[in-house]
Amino acid sequence: MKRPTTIKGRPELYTSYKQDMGFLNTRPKRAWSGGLVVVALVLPFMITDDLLQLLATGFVAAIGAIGLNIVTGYAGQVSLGHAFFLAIGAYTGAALSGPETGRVIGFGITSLPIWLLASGLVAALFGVLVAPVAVRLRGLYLAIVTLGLVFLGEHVFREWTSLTGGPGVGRPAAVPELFGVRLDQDNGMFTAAQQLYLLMFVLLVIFGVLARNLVRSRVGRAFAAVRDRDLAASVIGVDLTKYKVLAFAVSSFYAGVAGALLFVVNGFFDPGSFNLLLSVQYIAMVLIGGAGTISGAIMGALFITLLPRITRELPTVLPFISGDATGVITVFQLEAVLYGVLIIVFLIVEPRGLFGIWVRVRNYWRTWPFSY
Amino acid sequence: MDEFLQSLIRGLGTGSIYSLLALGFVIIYKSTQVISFAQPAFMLAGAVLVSYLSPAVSFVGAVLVAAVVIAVLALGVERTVLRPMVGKPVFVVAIITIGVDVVVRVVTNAFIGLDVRQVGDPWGLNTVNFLGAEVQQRYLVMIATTAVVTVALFAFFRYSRIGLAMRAVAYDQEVALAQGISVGSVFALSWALAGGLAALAGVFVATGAGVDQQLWIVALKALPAIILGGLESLGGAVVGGLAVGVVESLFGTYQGDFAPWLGSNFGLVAPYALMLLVLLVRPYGLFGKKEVERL
Amino acid sequence: MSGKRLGAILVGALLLASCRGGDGAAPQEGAGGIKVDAGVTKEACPNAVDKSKGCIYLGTISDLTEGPFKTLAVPITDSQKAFWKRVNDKGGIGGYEIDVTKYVKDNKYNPQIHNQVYQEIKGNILALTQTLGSPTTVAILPDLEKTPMVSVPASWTSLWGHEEVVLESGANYCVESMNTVDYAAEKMGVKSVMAVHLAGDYGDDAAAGAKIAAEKRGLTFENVTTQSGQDNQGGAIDAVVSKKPDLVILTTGPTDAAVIIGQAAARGFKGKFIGTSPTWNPGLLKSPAAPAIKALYMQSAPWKAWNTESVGHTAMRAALPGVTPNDGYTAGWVWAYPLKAALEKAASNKDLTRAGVLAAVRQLTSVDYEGMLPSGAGNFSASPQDALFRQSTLYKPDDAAPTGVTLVEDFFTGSTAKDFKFEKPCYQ
Amino acid sequence: MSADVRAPTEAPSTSVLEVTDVRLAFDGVVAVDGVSFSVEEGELFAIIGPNGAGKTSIFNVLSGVYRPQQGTVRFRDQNLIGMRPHRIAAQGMARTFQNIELFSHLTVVDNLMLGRHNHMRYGALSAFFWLGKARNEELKNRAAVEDVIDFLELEQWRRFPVGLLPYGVQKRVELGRALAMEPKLLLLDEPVAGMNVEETEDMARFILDVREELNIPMIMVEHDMGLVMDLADRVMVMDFGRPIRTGTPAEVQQDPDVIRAYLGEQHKSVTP
Repeated sequence: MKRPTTIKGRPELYTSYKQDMGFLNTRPKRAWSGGLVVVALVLPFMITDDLLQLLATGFVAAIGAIGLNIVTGYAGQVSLGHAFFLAIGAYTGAALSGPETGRVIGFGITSLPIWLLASGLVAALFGVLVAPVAVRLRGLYLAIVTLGLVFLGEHVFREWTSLTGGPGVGRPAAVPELFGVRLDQDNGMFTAAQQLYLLMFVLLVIFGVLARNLVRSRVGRAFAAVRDRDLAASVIGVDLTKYKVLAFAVSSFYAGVAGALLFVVNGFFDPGSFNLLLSVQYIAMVLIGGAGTISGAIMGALFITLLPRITRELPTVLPFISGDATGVITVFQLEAVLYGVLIIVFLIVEPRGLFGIWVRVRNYWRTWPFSY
Repeated sequence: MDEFLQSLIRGLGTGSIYSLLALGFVIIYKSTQVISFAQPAFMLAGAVLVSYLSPAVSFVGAVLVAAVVIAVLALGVERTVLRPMVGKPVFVVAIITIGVDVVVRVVTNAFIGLDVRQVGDPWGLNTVNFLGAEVQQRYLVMIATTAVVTVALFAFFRYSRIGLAMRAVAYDQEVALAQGISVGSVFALSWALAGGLAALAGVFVATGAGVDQQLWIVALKALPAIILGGLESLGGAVVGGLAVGVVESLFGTYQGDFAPWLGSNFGLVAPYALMLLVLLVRPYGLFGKKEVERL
Repeated sequence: MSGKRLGAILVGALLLASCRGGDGAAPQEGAGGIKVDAGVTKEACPNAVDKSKGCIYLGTISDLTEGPFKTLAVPITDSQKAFWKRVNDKGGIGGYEIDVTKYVKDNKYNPQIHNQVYQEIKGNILALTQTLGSPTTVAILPDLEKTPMVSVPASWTSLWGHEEVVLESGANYCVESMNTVDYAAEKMGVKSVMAVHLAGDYGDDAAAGAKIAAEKRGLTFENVTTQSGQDNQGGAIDAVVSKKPDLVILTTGPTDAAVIIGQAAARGFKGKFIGTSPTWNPGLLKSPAAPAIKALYMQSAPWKAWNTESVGHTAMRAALPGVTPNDGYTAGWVWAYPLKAALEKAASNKDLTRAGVLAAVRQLTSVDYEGMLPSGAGNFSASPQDALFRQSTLYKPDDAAPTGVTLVEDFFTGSTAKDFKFEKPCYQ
Repeated sequence: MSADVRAPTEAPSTSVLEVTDVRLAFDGVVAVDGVSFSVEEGELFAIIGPNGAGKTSIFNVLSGVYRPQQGTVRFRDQNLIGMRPHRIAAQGMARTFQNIELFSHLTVVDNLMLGRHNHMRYGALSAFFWLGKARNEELKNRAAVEDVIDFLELEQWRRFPVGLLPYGVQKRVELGRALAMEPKLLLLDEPVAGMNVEETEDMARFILDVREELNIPMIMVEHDMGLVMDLADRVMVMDFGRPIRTGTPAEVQQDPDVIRAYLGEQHKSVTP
């Protein structure tokens, strides 16, 4: 199409693609992101280790949720199989970095970049293997078939005790060693929790930026096209099979990475961890955060990770609840009920999720000196 | 041969439990396009309720009362929690049903107490000679009950006014609405029916040893069943449930001898393997219909 | 943002590091010249008997709502509350009273949650009076060792024999199964044994013990893994019925056990079942499987049931008026004794710091269980091999008994367990 | 109005598209039968006929959504039968839809950028890192998209999710998405259906611009007879899945079979 490129007086449109298509294309976005990064970097010196560990776990969950969001939120393929891919990553990472002489399989490769990448790749490989079945299915069929993966995976992990340690016994998680420094051990300057928090934060930023790049690229647009109207997408030249498989591969890669890191904070995991509930939690993260946005996935992951802690704190301000373990409604049952109630209420009030709330807040401030 | 027949009937017995559960899932799915993850909680609640009622009003009375009470409970949940979500993305609604499941199950657990509770059924573990094989009476009762329930449901959907309305809604919500059918009532009724079916299934599970708080896990077996049968097909749900039960049972009996390399208890995941195989050939399940895409 | 400004903020943050609340407290001088650090306060406990005394906080992490062991966890937790109240009523320990109510957390039997709630409370407690489950406890074990935080398990796995910070009581599953097989071989003439068990430390440990004993005696042995869930027992039942062992060692949950026993009997199985204590629940006596259970089932146990006449049992029943009898209470009560002994020892050493409590544990050559375990039990100073407690008991179902079982065989040690070299956890 | 109507009997070598004897049936119900036609370079070929005549089915055959039981489709000397839709699109066939098939959650710019999907040459790996290739390709193609935006006067809607736009604008965006593909043949399925008079006139202007400035051959399915008779070089009339007459608008308008099939017995002539 060859038409003169400078008709009419709209100079900014033609000089600003680069800026318009930039990563953080507005001033408020840059200001917010910068502010959040500073807060995140200051936090480990402000709050206690138990909260840091929780946040570190939340950051890892966010990496996993971003992955699920790519296949589910962007490409529209609802997967309940995320726990399976998390497990693949967790066992790849743990086996590669575990001691060679231990009770369970280990290769002694403790360098974090190596086992982390390997975990992602192995999980992605499984994603690609599964995809040919998955691309033929839609909606709930796909959801339940991927759920089948979780059950079959659980069976394999239960049986393969030399890898997993067996149910109820388990094995140590991956060993986080970076340039010869064990990050899961206190050293003179930082506690283990501080180090792991910072590690997970940096990794989240890296994987978040990469994912953001992907979804604003032609690949990301193709995912969205497949999600919104797959037949129309194919008619304009998007190879449905290729992009569905790609979405599964990328999603599984993220799941593998997250899985390898997920239990590093805990240091220990067993095959029972990778069940339907875990998959459902990740779906909840994506939906509560807001499907189809990277920041939504992060918010959702933090929300779901912190929710149990919040529900543990809430009853302490309600004086009529006793701390007894018995009784018709104990404080512990109240916590469990609150978890369910908060999810219900939240989704009824704001079905577009935390990202929806954020958009509303942002729109409210639109007239603020920062013009959006 | 006895061994095979026994295994088969056990499979059909537990399979009929899965069928009842699967019917509930499919009824809700057909009218609302949502998979209700609250079904496990209703199932547990039904069994617990029967354990409280049966000493007072006899087992059969307790089952009937419990099925109605759980149906009303499910209907209430639909009216209060799910109603505001009509028209919202189905997966968001599905997550809400998980919230419902947590709440109902935790409250129900509080009523189980420390001891395993009994539902007080008259069959116990008594056996009867059936075609030359000793089979437990309760399995035959389960199979018969499921058959009766299935026939009743089919008659209901075919001949009753409200049943026809439900089918209309399942076929096309907007057209049904235009025909003056109250789609809201259909949603509520489908939840009620599914709740009642879940309660019945819960009681059957508990006939062997009693009610403990892990009972709800059985409900997950309905998931491969509905996929095998096809999400939109009531008949498929019944067949899928029976297939899952039989596959599980036969694998339990024979896999150890014929394919030990599959690992112990492979029978419990065999339905999922079967489901994957079926979907490779038929992506819409055995009885599901392929949608024709229109541009 | 300029690099300079970022740098300034980072420096500020580093300075703030010193303001961050610490997780451990520096040792200090407490009441009566006793050295204390974390989890011990000069202020009285929230529900103190004597407001002038200080308070020792103990944590509880248990399976209180949704997990598979809730029906044991709740009585264990309540029983320990009563146990420590009795200690307080009798004057506390070293000028302190003990609180076990403020830091109670639910782990939902999930290792990750277990770790999270442990991290939440660990700064405020001196020790754990209960950490339920072994995969859950293993998830915090490195931290327990590092802190050091002495803890009382609510499980009987043989792993604990090797962990210094863990104060186990009674025979572990491995030893219990050895004794069971020895008993069955000698008293019942059993020739073949099958272990039907859940996967994991609980079932695997018992199966390992049964196997060791069976091999030593030249009995045939079969190992069958099953999964919890009433509809999931088909494979196990098929195995029992087709292999027809003389004895089945069960390590499952109560309803699983009832399904297996009931259905195997219905299909003509005539052999015996002996289950470890978590296979039992008094509610089973009302189940359809009750006739089969009464005919075929016995229960092995690490100690004696609720209605036993001993000083400890009597005190327990008195401290828990009006409850439904359940041996979860018995277990919680027995498990608390070694921690009480350790605290008393530490107090008399004038060192109630965490390290001081661990040091006191190592000085315990025996614990006074007030007759609930035989004298000599509770040796934490010797090597695992020497300290291992090797006696267990056997019960049978009985409608008349408060918890549904009566004693068949008092504390005994079979020949296998007696000679057993305990070098590592049996299931590994 | 353009008058340079090409003769229908030009040499086949210049044909962009040749459809020969296509038959399509669903479970025995015949949708299209015996359809043959060709489209020449720069030509605007229209297909008309009553509802259910099989017009859209022909489009679906051309773009690979349906596979006909019989017949051939040659597009720039390539056989299209059996080729999957995205491959056909890559050959240079673009289309719009009767019921708008835009990606409603995406903005106008993103919808148009999707039209450029096959013109961007970079993969997932460069996308992750957004360096060099990915970035350059995006910028270059964004410029091409802006050309389309200018061409179709979509400037003010650029950032809106298309689901929020007025109907007429959505139709225009869909045309834009097809144009962004730089097609060798453009299929327009009822481009002015449901539009008001002004919107119809705008669209007609754009279609003419496409032909005259971009010189892209087009096939148009349309019910608006005025538009068809004004714009089309040749018209094929269909009824019950069969073509009944192909020719210039003037020829077709006079054909008694067409008048009977299309407008019923009473009408003597087709008037715009």
